[in-house]
Amino acid sequence: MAIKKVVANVEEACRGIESSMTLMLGGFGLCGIPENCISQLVKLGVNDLTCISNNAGVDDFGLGLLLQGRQIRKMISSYVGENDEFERQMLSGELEVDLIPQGSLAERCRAGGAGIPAFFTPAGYGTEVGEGKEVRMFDGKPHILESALTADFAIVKAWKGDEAGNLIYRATARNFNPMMAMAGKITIAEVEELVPLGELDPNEIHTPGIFVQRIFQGNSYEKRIEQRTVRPRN
Amino acid sequence: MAIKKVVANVEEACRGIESSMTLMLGGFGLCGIPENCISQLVKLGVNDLTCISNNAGVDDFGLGLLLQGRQIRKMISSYVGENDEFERQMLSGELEVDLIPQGSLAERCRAGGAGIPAFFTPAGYGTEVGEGKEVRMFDGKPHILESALTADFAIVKAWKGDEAGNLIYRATARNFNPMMAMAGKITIAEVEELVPLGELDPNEIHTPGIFVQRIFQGNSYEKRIEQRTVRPRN
Amino acid sequence: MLDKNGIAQRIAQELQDGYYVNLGIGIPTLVANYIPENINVEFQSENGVLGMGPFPFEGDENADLINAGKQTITTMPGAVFFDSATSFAMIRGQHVQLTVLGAMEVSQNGDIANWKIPGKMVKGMGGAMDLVASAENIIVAMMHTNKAGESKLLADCTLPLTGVGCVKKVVTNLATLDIKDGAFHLLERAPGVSVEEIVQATAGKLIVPPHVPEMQL
Amino acid sequence: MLDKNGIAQRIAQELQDGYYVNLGIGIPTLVANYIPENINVEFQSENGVLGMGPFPFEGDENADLINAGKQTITTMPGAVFFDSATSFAMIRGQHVQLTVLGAMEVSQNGDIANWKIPGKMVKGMGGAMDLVASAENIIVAMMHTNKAGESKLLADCTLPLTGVGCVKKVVTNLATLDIKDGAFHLLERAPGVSVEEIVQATAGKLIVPPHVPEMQL
Repeated sequence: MAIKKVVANVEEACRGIESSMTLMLGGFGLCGIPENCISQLVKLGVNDLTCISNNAGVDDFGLGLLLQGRQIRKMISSYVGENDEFERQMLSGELEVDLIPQGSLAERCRAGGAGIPAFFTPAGYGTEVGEGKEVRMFDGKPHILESALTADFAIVKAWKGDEAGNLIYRATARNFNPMMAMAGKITIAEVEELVPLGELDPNEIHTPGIFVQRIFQGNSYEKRIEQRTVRPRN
Repeated sequence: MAIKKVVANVEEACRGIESSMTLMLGGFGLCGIPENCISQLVKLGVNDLTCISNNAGVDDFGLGLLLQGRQIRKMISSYVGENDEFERQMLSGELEVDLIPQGSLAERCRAGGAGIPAFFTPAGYGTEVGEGKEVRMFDGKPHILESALTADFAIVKAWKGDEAGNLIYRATARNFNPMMAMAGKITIAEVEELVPLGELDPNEIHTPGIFVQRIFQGNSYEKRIEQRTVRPRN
Repeated sequence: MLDKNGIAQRIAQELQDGYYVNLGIGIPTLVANYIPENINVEFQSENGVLGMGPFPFEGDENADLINAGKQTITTMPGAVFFDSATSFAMIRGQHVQLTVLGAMEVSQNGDIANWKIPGKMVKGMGGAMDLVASAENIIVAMMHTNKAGESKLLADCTLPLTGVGCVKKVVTNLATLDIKDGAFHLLERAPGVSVEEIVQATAGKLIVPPHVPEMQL
Repeated sequence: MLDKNGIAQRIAQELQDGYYVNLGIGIPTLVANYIPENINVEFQSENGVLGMGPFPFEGDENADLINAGKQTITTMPGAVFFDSATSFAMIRGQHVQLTVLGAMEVSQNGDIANWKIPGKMVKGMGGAMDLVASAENIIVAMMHTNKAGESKLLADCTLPLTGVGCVKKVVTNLATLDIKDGAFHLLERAPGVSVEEIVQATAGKLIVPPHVPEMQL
């Protein structure tokens, strides 16, 4: 029988998350973020967190909620600052920020999950991202050595998941979630729809359950849209 | 509109493949191998090939067919020798064989497609695979530096594909096909079922069409089973 | 002189049939409005989609379907979704044929600075460093001068770099220029712009051929 | 003395609830027949499947669904397919809790040789080098001596290595042994086997405690 990963609720899912830990959180902007777990982190009041996440949310949603409570000590991201509180904390030195090229961030998370401790990439060579990093030429082109990222907890959001922790994401809400799911010592998945074993086609799963330690059905998803761009009907 | 990759047939798909080229061929054992293209390579009579493939087929099927015609100069594989002709050519020195740990082979193909020229892995340290390779300690554990693999042509087999070259594999016939599809300068996909644009769910595609340059519907798939293991009914 | 749409329109002439294209935020996004007839190109957005279509009709927005600018979008038949590692595998592995980016500064050896102004709030490089480090074919879309009237085409960038020696072509409101052999090479004047104006607005080394045609839009 | 099935049965006692397990070809495959009641384990096959079930009924074979031994298989509810890179990401990334492998030789410092005999046909290492280099928990399943009656538990391996210092436990037809601090440590005797027989059959350094219990199967 499959190994079951279901926990009852977000409280149980987040058990063991403590101050000073390193967390990975999936999502791109506000798309595909683990809303339920972020709310629970606010409730738990853990602080001094290092958060690895492509972005940092907005003032009143996503990781912005943790920033409001000054729960984050360090952000490791590719693009931040869609919110004022972030800017204030960063400029005042309260918040440490490590900016990483987006592709290197994605690959470093994957590497962390895949047991690849380091790899060479051209991204960032000759810039401040490359400072202090080993440079090597391949095919006449300079590359820098980047190292793997892992986390005490990886927290991801999927569309559907089954009891074995197998996950399917929807559209571009996939983004960083699959790599982060691989890179957590403990990976928590919150899903919009939790289904019994055998309901997902084994051929259509994006994240195999082996990477997931806890799964629960989230609720009250707001799924806020950051830039609502539309064209008029006519 | 999507960029269309459809070619009429296997002849058109294999145009430009020449002697002395490096080819990647998907499949694990006889599962998920590009049967139509292999037949065409026999017909074309190209030789001195370097073939990157996890296995080398059996005497009368898969890459064994190319070995019969002595079309292969060098095999880069993780496990070979399910056929007598292979053994004869290898022991006589006609065939050069480069054996690579299976996980390193998969990752080196992916790296080739992903623009990662080299990465560290623990596999093969302290063995002849690690000889002459750079060793570095990470977390107290020795790793060796492995380099990316690419090919003049990558030839893969999928279950379904659409006109844009998007591919879906079936069950364990996926294996090496997705990484090799990424690593070909030109990637040829043969599929059991070629469907119009829009018929595949964008969420369920394993290989995005950007990695595929030519796609065609194959025919007369034999899909031979290497080890038929069954249990009796009742 | 071109406006932003004009710059986008000129860059769209560089599109070729079968190109996969990554468009940055700002002027580059407008390039999608000027795809030449009879060619097929596909737009890659680094957050994980190939085959982007137009914005959705009002009421059809899907929070799970956005582009790298976090705007709601739609997809075309043949579209595909993928994760961020696969997305940058496409970019780093040079499967994307053309990248169009904005810039704050470009130098005569092809360096680009477009992500950070020291002393100001830093928002991050997003995918820009991966894009410029890997793309074979990068076009910069920008104004020729900044708001203070200073040239953005320099001998050396003064701002922190995004990438080194990677930009091959620049389209501005004044001109189209190639970058090679450590200099800007003037290819075309924008409509109504004189060579003299371009020379005045270019701080880096500029090679001006005897005849400089006007852009055809 | 144990036969192959007995070795598999003893190794199955090492399975714990929630383990993902990779079983090599040969004796290790038999371990799947002895899963203790009341625990759930899942079998990973490195060709790209988690959640393998029993062999298919006659006539139900699917050429697209095989294990790493190229045998036709079935899947259980909750199974998942993936590509070879993802498969070895699971293995290299230590997401698989137990690996069971056959071996030609094991040394007292945990080296293993199981892929190549010089001068004979070399078939290749397949996934074995990745497995032994990465797994936290490797059990070797093998006969204590080779066909010539020579010990396979050695001071140093004589055959080309598959991995260095990675084996922590060995189960043979004669005994269960731990490997630590540069020696084999005798834990259990196979039914009917004396300590003296095990000492005789072990060429490497062997630590024998005062009392050596017999295996309970």
